Amino acid sequence: MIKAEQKPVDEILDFLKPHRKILLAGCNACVAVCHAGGEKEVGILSSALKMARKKAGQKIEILEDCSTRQCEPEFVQELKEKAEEVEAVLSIACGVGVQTVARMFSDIPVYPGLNTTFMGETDELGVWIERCQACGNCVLHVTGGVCPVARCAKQLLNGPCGGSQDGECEIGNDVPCAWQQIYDRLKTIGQLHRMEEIIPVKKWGRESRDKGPRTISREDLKL
Amino acid sequence: MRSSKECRIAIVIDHCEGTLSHIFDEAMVRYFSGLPCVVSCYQDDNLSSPRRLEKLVAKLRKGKADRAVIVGGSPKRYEASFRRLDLGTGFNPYMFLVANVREQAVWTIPDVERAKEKTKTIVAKRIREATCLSPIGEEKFELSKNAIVLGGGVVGMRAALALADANIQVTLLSRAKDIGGKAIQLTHFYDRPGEVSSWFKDQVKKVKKHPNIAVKTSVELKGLEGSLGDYRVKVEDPSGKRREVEGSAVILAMGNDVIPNTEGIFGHQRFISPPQMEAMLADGGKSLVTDKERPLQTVTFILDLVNETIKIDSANAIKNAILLRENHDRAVYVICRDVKVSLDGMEKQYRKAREMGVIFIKYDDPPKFSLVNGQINVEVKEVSIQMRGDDYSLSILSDLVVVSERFVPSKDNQMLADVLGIPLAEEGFLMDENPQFARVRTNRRGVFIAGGCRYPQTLDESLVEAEAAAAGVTELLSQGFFGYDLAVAEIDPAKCAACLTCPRVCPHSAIVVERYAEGNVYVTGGYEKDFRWKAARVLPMQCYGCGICVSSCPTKAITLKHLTDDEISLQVGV
Amino acid sequence: MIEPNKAVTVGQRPGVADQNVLILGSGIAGITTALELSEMGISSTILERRDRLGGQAAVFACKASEKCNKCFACVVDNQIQEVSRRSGIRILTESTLGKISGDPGRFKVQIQSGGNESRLEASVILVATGVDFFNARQKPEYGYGLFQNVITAQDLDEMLHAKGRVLRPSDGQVPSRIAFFQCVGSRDETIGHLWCSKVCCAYALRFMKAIRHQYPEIETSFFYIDIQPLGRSFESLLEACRQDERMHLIRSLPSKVYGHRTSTDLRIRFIDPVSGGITEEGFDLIVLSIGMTPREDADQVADLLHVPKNEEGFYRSPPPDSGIFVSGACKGPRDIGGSIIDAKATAREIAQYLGGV
Amino acid sequence: MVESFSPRIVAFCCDKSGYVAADMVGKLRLSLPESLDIVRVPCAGRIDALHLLQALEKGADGVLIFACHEENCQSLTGNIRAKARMGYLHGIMERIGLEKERLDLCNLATNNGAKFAETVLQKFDELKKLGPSPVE
Repeated sequence: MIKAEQKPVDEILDFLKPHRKILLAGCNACVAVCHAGGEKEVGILSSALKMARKKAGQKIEILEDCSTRQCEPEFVQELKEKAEEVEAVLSIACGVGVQTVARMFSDIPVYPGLNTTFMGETDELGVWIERCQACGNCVLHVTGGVCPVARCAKQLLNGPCGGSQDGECEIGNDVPCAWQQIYDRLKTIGQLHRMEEIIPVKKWGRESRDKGPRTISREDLKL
Repeated sequence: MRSSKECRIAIVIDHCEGTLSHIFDEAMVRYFSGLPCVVSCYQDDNLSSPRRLEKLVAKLRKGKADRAVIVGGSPKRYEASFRRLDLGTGFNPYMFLVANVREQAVWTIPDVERAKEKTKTIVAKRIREATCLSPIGEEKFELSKNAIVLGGGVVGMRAALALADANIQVTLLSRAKDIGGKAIQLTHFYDRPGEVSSWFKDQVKKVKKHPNIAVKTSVELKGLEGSLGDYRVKVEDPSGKRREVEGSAVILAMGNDVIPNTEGIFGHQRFISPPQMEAMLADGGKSLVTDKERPLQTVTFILDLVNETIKIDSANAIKNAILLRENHDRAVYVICRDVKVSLDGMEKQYRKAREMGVIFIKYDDPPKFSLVNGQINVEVKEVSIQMRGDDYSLSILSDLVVVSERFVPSKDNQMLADVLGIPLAEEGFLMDENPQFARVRTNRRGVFIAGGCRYPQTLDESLVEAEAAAAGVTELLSQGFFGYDLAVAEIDPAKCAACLTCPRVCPHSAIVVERYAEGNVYVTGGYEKDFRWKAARVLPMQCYGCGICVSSCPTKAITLKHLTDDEISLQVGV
Repeated sequence: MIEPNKAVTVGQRPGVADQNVLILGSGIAGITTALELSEMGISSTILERRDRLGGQAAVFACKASEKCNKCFACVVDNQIQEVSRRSGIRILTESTLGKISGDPGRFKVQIQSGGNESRLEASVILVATGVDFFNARQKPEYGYGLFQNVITAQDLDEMLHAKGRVLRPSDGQVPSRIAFFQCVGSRDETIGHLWCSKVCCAYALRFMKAIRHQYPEIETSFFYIDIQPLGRSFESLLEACRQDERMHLIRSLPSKVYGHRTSTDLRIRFIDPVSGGITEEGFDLIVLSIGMTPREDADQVADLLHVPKNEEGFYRSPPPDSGIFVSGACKGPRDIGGSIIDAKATAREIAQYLGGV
Repeated sequence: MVESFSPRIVAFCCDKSGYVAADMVGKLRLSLPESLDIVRVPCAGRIDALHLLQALEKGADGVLIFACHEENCQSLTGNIRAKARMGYLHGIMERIGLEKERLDLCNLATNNGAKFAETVLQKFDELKKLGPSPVE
């Protein structure tokens, strides 16, 4: 799922400076699961902001809410009443949520409280690792279910670089070489021949952003 | 939080045997009575006595109040008695709050007037908090009187016998082909002269014959799941067939493994392990003369190279050294870092050994070994005769050197720790020695540990552990049911994001994530049609009410019933 | 807020309801047995000669440093609180045992409490009378009772328990150099104590670790014959002590302490294991790790109840059909944790004897 | 003003250690500041980051957590979690310009009454020097 981290409080304080009453909106989906933007974090951030502003002698009133999913307009609509009361919204959803809120409440400023970081997997409680970059052209069937785009520091598509040593990436930090992992995995599942398949240069065309934001359109669901 | 209008609070003033009477003067009582929602005020001299409390409850039941705030000493004084109130007819014990004014005001604030002021603040706060209270019920479920003992060694056998004698059906699982374990190789105890193998044989026979014990040997442990009253151990027999064994509680007594020291020179045939020594002495010493070219004249025991803090080796070495001197007239050296005599009667054995001519040598630096004309030369610096800068060391030409085996955790420990959520200590033995669990209990209710899988100890110590673990199981099962109140964590499945935080943080393995259907009804099986979402659920019989899950939940889906966030907020507030 | 989720004891089970276990001694072994029995629905009466519960260990202080050092002193504290609140456990303090008649399973016991005499019936008598600590005055060369700054480990424990500080008795200042003497009253033929008290090494090392943590500037020395391990956590404890540069483990027992009654400067004489020569060193606090000895009145109790004794004078378990059980350190020196599991094991044996389980 | 300033301390006490130690302070007849508020929690792990912040927000000049010693927690990790949460909050406090000293943790056992009193009094003096909480 989407993983995010909270922005440093002082950074948030900085862009909230002009406002005296805001809505702090969390999201109970992905960012709640990674302990960055759920109901609990709304409370903590709200408390911290209030204290900081009190200390600065410029009190702030904060309404709190937490959506089921901030990327759904219907759920964001539920915030409407509170949004009408405030000068600005601080959203601690992922970047998608922030933009949904911004689109829905077009007449007030909306600020992000999180840095949306990546799509990843839970390694253990409190540790998340990037696994997918949403490149739009999946090659996992060739690479044994290990993504070289997300996991290789150089995003190499056809085998490791010269820096791979003893299964470790040359960047250090105990980062495993993605291509070593691909090799090991293919060997285990008996598909080592896949290594010989050439993955063509990625078409950074339709999948890429040069045609504007990517959209997925499912005709059967659209009616 | 209820609106305060609905609450009717009774103030109960406990004078704590007259010690607080100077605080509770008329003005104070008037102040209490005037606090919001207070409908009645009672006074007593010693509420900690269960009988007084019963009387109070009778009064409260007749009165108008639906909750009570006791003003007096520490809540610890009263709560045990609350717990024994008859819940059916009385006041729910969770409708009481205690304002601890004795310890927190009267005793810690020397000035009486100031103490009175503090008393007022504390009580006022408690009254506000009392508006949040709600009754909490209790549940019980039947426990069948059966238990599983893992490990067929001497510790497992003792635990099984103790349970079986208490009329608990025991399934004893052993990895080995037969029960008995490692200790059965012993022929002597240091403090019990003569043959002990007959004692062992007797134990084995008892276990096998006991009608309440079912012994299953040659089984490989494959898993363990469940909770108190319903533990299931998965085992595999040599043919690869898997089966499940059920029990209300489990005792882990798999013992420890040993690794003989055979590296380098220790691989030489003149180095033997303590069990080999034991076996040599078992046959009356016949094998002590197997080497035709050179009779075994000098035997040296080397201790503390491994397992420095385990005293089994030391005890065995002293015991066997005495036997070697006494019955076989061999020259015996015991080379160790410290002579371990912290066993009953061992100091006398140590003395006896020295009187018989066993030579004890203590070292700081480990001895060196070399092969000289087929003998082992043990070179060691004795601590009491070494001089600064002097390289003086002793050379002991030995025909036989007994080196300790390394005691290591059983190979099953890791797997059991994983599946049960029991912590492993650094070296890999089960469960850190946490004083809260007093050695044999674990953080998982109904699971006990004893013997070498916890830590290798002497036989006597391990047997006491076995009995203590058996006592724990007997206690749990003796009533035939497990009763508990529901003052535990509770999860609102509709708010649960199934983020798996709570099952990961729960120290008592009391949270599961399972399917639930609409209307906050958990569905545990056979539900397929309207399957919606998974949500976490607390198993109340496993929960200790610590609240770690509550404070970890990112969506605030968990409530600790006996201490809600509201109550904490009110306590924190001015 | 009430402590949740303890098994709710609902009444007593038939068969054992009228059984009463008389427990002699309210030390950790006695109260743990009482608690365990109460969990199994068996009521008990605890007889204690002092005016407080908990025996020797009740005044022990917590010996944690940066983490818990597993001294189990807090457990004693908890158990005392627990036992005094439990129904089904009668506690008679300042009481002693009088005459005993009757048969196993139905003892008639006379009890003196203050000036009063009372009688009670007991199905089982549990002897959990514990031990005495060695009287350090019997080793005059160490100057206990003569020099103010020579104290026993128990004195130090009480000080730490009540005040939370380690202070020199002579002037109330924090000492700078502390020596621990091991085996005072143990492993000592001159006084006929040929046994190891088992717990003192771990006890003193934990103490030193706690003190070093609280007062990083204090230098400590530990004089010993052999280091005796104690249980599971000992390995890491010993390793941590060896790593500590200001904690000196010296394999030598001092022969004598020199000093003046109130002086803070005490000199001790010992054989330096490194040089091999006789050395003197100065300390301003000397702590004697006194061993355990059978209780002064051990013989009386043994005669009264026909409890067998071992060579050292500690009790051995009587035959199971005698209705008399023995638990805890009166069977021989043991630590708090050891006494607790021993008490649990004994409670089970008693329950089995009573046939109620 | 500073002379008469009596810092308000909220002490979160684990029921297994801190609360009993606080009781022992009374039994030893040691004195504690009147402005000390004791909040009893079943385990230090119950203490939410939110509770700690709320205490500061509601006007506490200092917040203390009394937890069991490490490796002596009935819930194994409750005390460690409390410590970790405190660390997390220290980070936030630093960012918003609140002195770290206002939030502290002390490990103790049931029989550490003297240590409890000493810790509270030490914190009391420290907060006195630090002055009233700027967010009050």
